[in-house]
Amino acid sequence: MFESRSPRVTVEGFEGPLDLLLELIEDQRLDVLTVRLGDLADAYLTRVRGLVELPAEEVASFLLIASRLVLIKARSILPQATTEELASADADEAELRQRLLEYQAVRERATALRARLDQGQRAYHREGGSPVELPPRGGDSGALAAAWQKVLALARTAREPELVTPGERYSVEERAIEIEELLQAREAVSFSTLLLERPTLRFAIVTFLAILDLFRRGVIDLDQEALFDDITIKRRGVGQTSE
Amino acid sequence: MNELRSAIEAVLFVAEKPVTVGELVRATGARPREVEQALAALEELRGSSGLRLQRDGDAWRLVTSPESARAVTAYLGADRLRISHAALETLSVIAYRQPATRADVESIRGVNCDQTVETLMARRLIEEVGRAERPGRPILYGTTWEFLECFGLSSIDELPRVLTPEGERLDESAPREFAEPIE
Amino acid sequence: MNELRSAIEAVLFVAEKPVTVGELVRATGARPREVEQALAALEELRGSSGLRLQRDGDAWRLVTSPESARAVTAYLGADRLRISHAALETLSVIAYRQPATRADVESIRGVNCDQTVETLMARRLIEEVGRAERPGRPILYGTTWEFLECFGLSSIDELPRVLTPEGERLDESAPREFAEPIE
Repeated sequence: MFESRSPRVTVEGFEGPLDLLLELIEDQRLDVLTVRLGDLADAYLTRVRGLVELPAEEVASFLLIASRLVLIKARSILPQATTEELASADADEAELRQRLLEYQAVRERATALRARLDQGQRAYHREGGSPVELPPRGGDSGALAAAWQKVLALARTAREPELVTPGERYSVEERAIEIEELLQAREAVSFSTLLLERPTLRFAIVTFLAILDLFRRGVIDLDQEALFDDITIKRRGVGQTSE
Repeated sequence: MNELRSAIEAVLFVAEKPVTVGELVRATGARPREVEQALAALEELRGSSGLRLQRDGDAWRLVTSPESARAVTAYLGADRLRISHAALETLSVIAYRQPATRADVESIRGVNCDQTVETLMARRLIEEVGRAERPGRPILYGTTWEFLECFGLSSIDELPRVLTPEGERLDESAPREFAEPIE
Repeated sequence: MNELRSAIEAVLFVAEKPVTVGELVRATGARPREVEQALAALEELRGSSGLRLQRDGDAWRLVTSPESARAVTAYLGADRLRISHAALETLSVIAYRQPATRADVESIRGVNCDQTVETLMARRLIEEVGRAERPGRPILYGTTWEFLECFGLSSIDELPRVLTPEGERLDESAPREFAEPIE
């Protein structure tokens, strides 16, 4: 009933970024407790890139996990990393691992609950039909009105998603190709330029993921003068030998 | 207690009306003879508990034991409308939108309402008032005079008004397909 | 069966909603301690019948036994509960940590849970149980009687334990009263 109306939040079987990460760990027969999470950054970005369409509401959290993985990895492999940076990468990794452990337990609990449902061993309560023949009395019309209000509120929230028009659809892969083509024409472009005038959150995030992906594949170089400055995206190899 | 006896007891427990041996046969998959034996055993077993098996022709039901009548009456007491939250919600849909079909209730509440409709019928808080003019000609339900009496209303017009958070009248904003809005 | 036990069983049978120990005390005239002992005895006695006692905090009700589910489902013609995996994950966070806020669920699952919470509310598997004492006073959710019923549990204490050692550790480290935000 309600479920048939609700929008699909699952993308190709993934329930979210933690689900995807956990799946990667399980795929590679690694243990959540011991795996080096940064090592999974490449695999994670590859899978995100492969997702045809990221769900609008979830995309920010996919991005968050992706960028944290990249950060953990970057900090741990950069030769100039300071002790502080390494400690910070460790703390990040520990926090993310803790979240994965909690989520793993939740998944197992959900599976255990599913097993109970599948067994069909539910209970039923008695709705009424009281064997004592007493005419009802003492109904509270205020409680009736409150019940009605609640029912309507529920009916309304349950239908709201239908009113939301599905946003534009960009895949990370399409956006990456676009950016790559753009960089054939001009050797560098700023992140803000790529975001256009008034980006939707979704567009901004897909663009950012595409850039991460291009960087990972060695297609582009990234430059940022200072924290929070605009990012400059350059075709790899451009810079020293500018045309 | 054996499995068949338990199953029969459970079915009698949830049933809103007396259950025939035929219905018990269909529900349990046992043979009529086995069902009858189990009923007899259950009747004996139940003799010393708070519940009794009552036979009405071919049909059976569970009722409270006479010895427990005092506690039951004390519990039900003056405030006799012991009604579940689910039943109250179903009643509110029917009261505010009447006449309404089961499908109307389900489309608003989002869950199956057969049980609660039966309860409300058994309590005579709602009744059949006709058939909707559409495929399947589903039953239309409305509230009864017992409903008015129970809630201390002199007419349906006295139902409390309900406001949405936005302040608009809900009974106006919720379109009704088959009946007039309650003014 | 003794008289008090019978009386309690009869009251639970006619009640259309869960009955508190206090209500049972008033209905039977027995002392709270006696009522509790009788409930415990009844719970044990009912273990082998078609009916079970279900408990949520201080309130009790009578339901059918999980073993009889097949016959009851056949009799009622009830639908099986269909629930998405996402909704089940949200439900398990709320069930094991209750009370829990949407933010608790989101911080564990890593995704927005508005839709699944609405679905679970519409199916009456969870309900609002209060507000958290912290900025924004977010709604706290807990599971319902319907939840216990759908999963055939006598009480929240019967929730299945997870299998991994890490999971067990988490189960222990997150006691049920734990209502703090997950940081």
